[in-house]
Amino acid sequence: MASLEELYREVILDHYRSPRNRRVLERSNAGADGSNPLCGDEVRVDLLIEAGVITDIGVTGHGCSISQASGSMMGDAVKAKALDEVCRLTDRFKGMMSIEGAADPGLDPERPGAVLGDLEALQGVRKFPVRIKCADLPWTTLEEALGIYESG
Amino acid sequence: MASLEELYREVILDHYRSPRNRRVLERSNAGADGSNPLCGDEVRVDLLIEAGVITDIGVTGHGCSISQASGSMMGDAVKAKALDEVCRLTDRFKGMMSIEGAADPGLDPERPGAVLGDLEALQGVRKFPVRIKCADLPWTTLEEALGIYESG
Amino acid sequence: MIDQARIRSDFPILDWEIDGRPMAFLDSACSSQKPAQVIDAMMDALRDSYANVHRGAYTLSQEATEAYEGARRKVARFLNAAAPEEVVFTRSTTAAINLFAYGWGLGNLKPGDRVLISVMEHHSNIVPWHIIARHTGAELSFLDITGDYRIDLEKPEDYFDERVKIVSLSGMSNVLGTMPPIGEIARLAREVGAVMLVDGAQMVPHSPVDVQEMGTDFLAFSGHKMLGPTGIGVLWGRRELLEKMEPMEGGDEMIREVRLFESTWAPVPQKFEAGTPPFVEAIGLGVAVDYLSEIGMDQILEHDRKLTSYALRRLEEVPGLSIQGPANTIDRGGVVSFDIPGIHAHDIATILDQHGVAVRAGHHCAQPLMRRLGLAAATRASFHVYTSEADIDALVDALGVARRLLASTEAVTVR
Amino acid sequence: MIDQARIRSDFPILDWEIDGRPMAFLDSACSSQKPAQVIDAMMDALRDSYANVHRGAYTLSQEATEAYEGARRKVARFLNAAAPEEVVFTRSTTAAINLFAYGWGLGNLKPGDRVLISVMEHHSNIVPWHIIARHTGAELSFLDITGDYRIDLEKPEDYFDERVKIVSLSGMSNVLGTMPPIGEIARLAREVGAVMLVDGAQMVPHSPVDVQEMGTDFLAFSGHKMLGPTGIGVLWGRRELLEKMEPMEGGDEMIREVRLFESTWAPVPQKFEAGTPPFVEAIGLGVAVDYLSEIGMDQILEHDRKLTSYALRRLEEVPGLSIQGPANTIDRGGVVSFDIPGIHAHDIATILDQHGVAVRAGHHCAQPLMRRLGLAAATRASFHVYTSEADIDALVDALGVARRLLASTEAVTVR
Ligand SMILES: Cc1ncc(COP(=O)(O)O)c(C=O)c1O
Ligand SMILES: Cc1ncc(COP(=O)(O)O)c(C=O)c1O
Repeated sequence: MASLEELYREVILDHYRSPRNRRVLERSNAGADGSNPLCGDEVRVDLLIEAGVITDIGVTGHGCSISQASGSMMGDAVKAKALDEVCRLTDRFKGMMSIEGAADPGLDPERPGAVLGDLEALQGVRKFPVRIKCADLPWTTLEEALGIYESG
Repeated sequence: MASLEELYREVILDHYRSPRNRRVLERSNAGADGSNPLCGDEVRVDLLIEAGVITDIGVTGHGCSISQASGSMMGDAVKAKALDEVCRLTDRFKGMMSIEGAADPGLDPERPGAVLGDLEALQGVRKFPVRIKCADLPWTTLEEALGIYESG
Repeated sequence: MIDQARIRSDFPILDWEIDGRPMAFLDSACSSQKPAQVIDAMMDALRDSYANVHRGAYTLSQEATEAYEGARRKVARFLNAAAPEEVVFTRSTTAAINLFAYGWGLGNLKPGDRVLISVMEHHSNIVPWHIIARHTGAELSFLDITGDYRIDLEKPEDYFDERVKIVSLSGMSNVLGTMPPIGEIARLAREVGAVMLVDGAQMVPHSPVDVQEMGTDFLAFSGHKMLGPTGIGVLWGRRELLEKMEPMEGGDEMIREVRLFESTWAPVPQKFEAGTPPFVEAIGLGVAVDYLSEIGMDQILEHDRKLTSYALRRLEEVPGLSIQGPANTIDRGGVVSFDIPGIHAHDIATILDQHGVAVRAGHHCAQPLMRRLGLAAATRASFHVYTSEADIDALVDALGVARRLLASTEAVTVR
Repeated sequence: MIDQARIRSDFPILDWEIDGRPMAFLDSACSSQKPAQVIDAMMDALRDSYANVHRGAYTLSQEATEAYEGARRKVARFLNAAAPEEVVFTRSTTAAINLFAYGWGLGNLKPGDRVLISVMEHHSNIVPWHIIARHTGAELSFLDITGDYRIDLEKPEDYFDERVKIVSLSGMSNVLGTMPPIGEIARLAREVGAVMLVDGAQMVPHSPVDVQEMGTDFLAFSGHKMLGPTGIGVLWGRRELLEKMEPMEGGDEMIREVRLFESTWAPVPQKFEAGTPPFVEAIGLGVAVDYLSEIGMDQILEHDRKLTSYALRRLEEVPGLSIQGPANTIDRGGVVSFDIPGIHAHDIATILDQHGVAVRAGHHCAQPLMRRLGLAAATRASFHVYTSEADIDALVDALGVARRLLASTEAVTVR
């Protein structure tokens, strides 16, 4: 059985207690709502996209430590990134969170230049399968916001 | 386990092979149809009732040896009987066929003057619970015919 | 007093250790564990005497039929039903409520008619009515709850009038533990000519039931919450109403005669049991009912009450914790829901699980109630006859860990 | 060739002796026996790792959910479904057909629309359509059978036109053994724009199935006829059609969000699985599917064919006996129904039972077919993988006794 320390790493608790990007944007041109009906988590992602780059992001809502921390970290990770880079990052993150993703050596948090940064702390969630959806929720919502933006 | 000889007594097979009262009455003033949807047995009972007495009876239909023999014997047993006597006979028969009826000492077929006569040969059916409904079918149909007659 | 040591020995799973700690299974309201007696009876039915029911003219099938109908008689006796024919076997509570909603509602409800439920209902007693309302044009209305988590009957005339044709109410809330005054509500229903169903999913497993005294017309419950198997539930109904009710599903067993273009129905209860029934599961439920009866439902109610009282007292020790549900054990069953501000229920459940304490976290299939309470999620501990005070102690200890790990004294700051 | 000695050792009931004779269980079409593997898996699920599915955030519940969804994946693989989400667990075939009839029929059918079935259907594929026809004003029409007991497709234009919106047909008759050409009928259905369901209650337990090749849109079957438990069945459907189909029952698990006056549905397949599902039974079905796959469904089909051929040959020896069903084993499964003029099926069944031979007698839940055949009742012997030629020998011997006891050479006289 996995240990709680793997799940609740200090960096996760820090993001949970002090969430970044937790605000409603005054100016935004993309956004979406997401929810996990099983546990009641809800998240709202607002984006300002300028010249193919996410120049501002707001992540609001409520939920468990994992979904909140994941949303907070996601905001930091995608801000100022070009859309295609965000797309790669999302895939990378979801890959890390899938059960099969375990083998990806690129995810070693000790590895220099690990692309996911703080986010890699969420790897411990993989050992708690019911909680994977919590970590994924902000990302799924981000994807939806980008989908709406691109098709609209 | 019960033996087949108890079920298929000679007198039953005789009634089955040569059913009595197997005809549609030309003159009748009561009647009913009965069926056992589980096995497809169907029976039609026609009665001529005069001055409170069953003066003629016809039992037709098709079904297994037990239902056919029971109907044939029933015709013999109730013909020329007054309605209240028929009613007692029906109760007696149904009592004999119920699982609890086993203890009724009046049902000993060896006993002199056993009221049910040939019918007592059907006692063996009690050991074959799925077949009790077969034996009961003509009687239930008779009861229904009398019920319709009395209420009409 | 129940002999708990003996009872616990019938549930081998309770001896299991998770990470060196004995498991504290506190999710019985969701689904209870099963005693060896129930499991053995099902195994025998599957292995040693298996044949379909109501069909064969051969001995095995006859014996299976007798066992199935015997289970019906046991359930009828357990409920003090007027006759075994009043017991309809279904897949579950949910299936039983849907059968009633379709069988009674689809043909009888008209636009403007009302179905009265309450804000504390489980989804399984809300969503079927959404579906039937859409098919018939009838409307839903809701009994509210009071500040102390009871059904609000201050002004019954606000809820009960002749528009109300059906009242469908939980006999015990799976979140609050509240047990509404069924007799009084049944009287109000009868006065306006409504037919009443009690959702007994939580009530029947935990308290003595006498359907002839209760006042309701129908009662739904599941086997799996009362020490019985999955895949089996019951709709009890008064015979004269069952006889008027339409079947929902068509198929074999529920017919008298089938012609090309029409069919006629078998007598109750077969009319409502289309196809091969879950008869092995019914046999298991019969044994569960024997097991419960032998302990005594009044004893079980008393046991639940003592545990609830102990849990309410111990949980008070947890700083910040608030209880959703009546603060005393009057008309209240053995489910205790709570909330610790600043710690999400889902995190609590994970941390408790790591300490071998199984509880449920979330909306508990009662989203309207959660919205009414202003909560996104709650944590729930629930009991049955095998639950001990030690299980509750384990819960309180693990909550301490959760607080140390997650509760921050600083308010959540925004950077 | 299957290793029958090994297989039979998994079914302890087959060793039983009745009155000193080993039992010949020849009623598998009604419900099959279960191998020890299936029974053991269910007992483990009930005893050692029991918790409800899709609900708890704790380990036990997570494991139960994984086992339940694992069973869904097994069934999907067994059918070669495009995705596990196409597999909806129900109580039985009957429940699956009703789900399709309500879910697809209630909203889509209009007066004048037609549902095309056949005269050889089981009641469970007739009566649901009577109910839906009454609700919607749609009509039923019937494919007939030919003199050699096949579906009559001489003039398809007599049956298939644009009024036909639904075709619902048995993949194998439980009386005749006939296996209609599903591919051809599916093509005819598609040409007129109808949606098609195959009642696979008899077909799926006895022959390889590839739903992506078959051509049908939906497929219904039961666990208990395919070495699995009671209380579980499957409705397979093409994903895009399942997504368009309405749920029948409302309740928990099948929702996305519940508000006071409306609710939204979960994605497929949860949308159709209201309340606590029969998940222990689903786990049992998963193991049955493993068991069947290991033997190989083509091997089982071949085994059935050999036995059927043997049975047809041996039964010819019984004077006067006539077979209801194709005289050869082409597109024909392992059920053999017969009639001995002058001896009622019910008497045959009783006499056979006394000789340890379990067969079924009656109308076999197919009254319209029996009427079409001009029979009140028939006797049926049916097989599964554990059935041996010795069982058929026992049947033929016991039929000899029945004839000696009951067949009269004199015609029935009327006094
Ligand atoms: C009050 C109440 N009603 C209905 C149900 C539904 O029961 P089932 O899932 O067995 O159909 C539950 C169980 O969760 C319940 O607690
Ligand atoms: C062809 C056919 N369809 C449907 C059914 C009904 O199956 P169940 O009783 O498992 O719902 C049967 C079983 O008797 C059958 O043989």
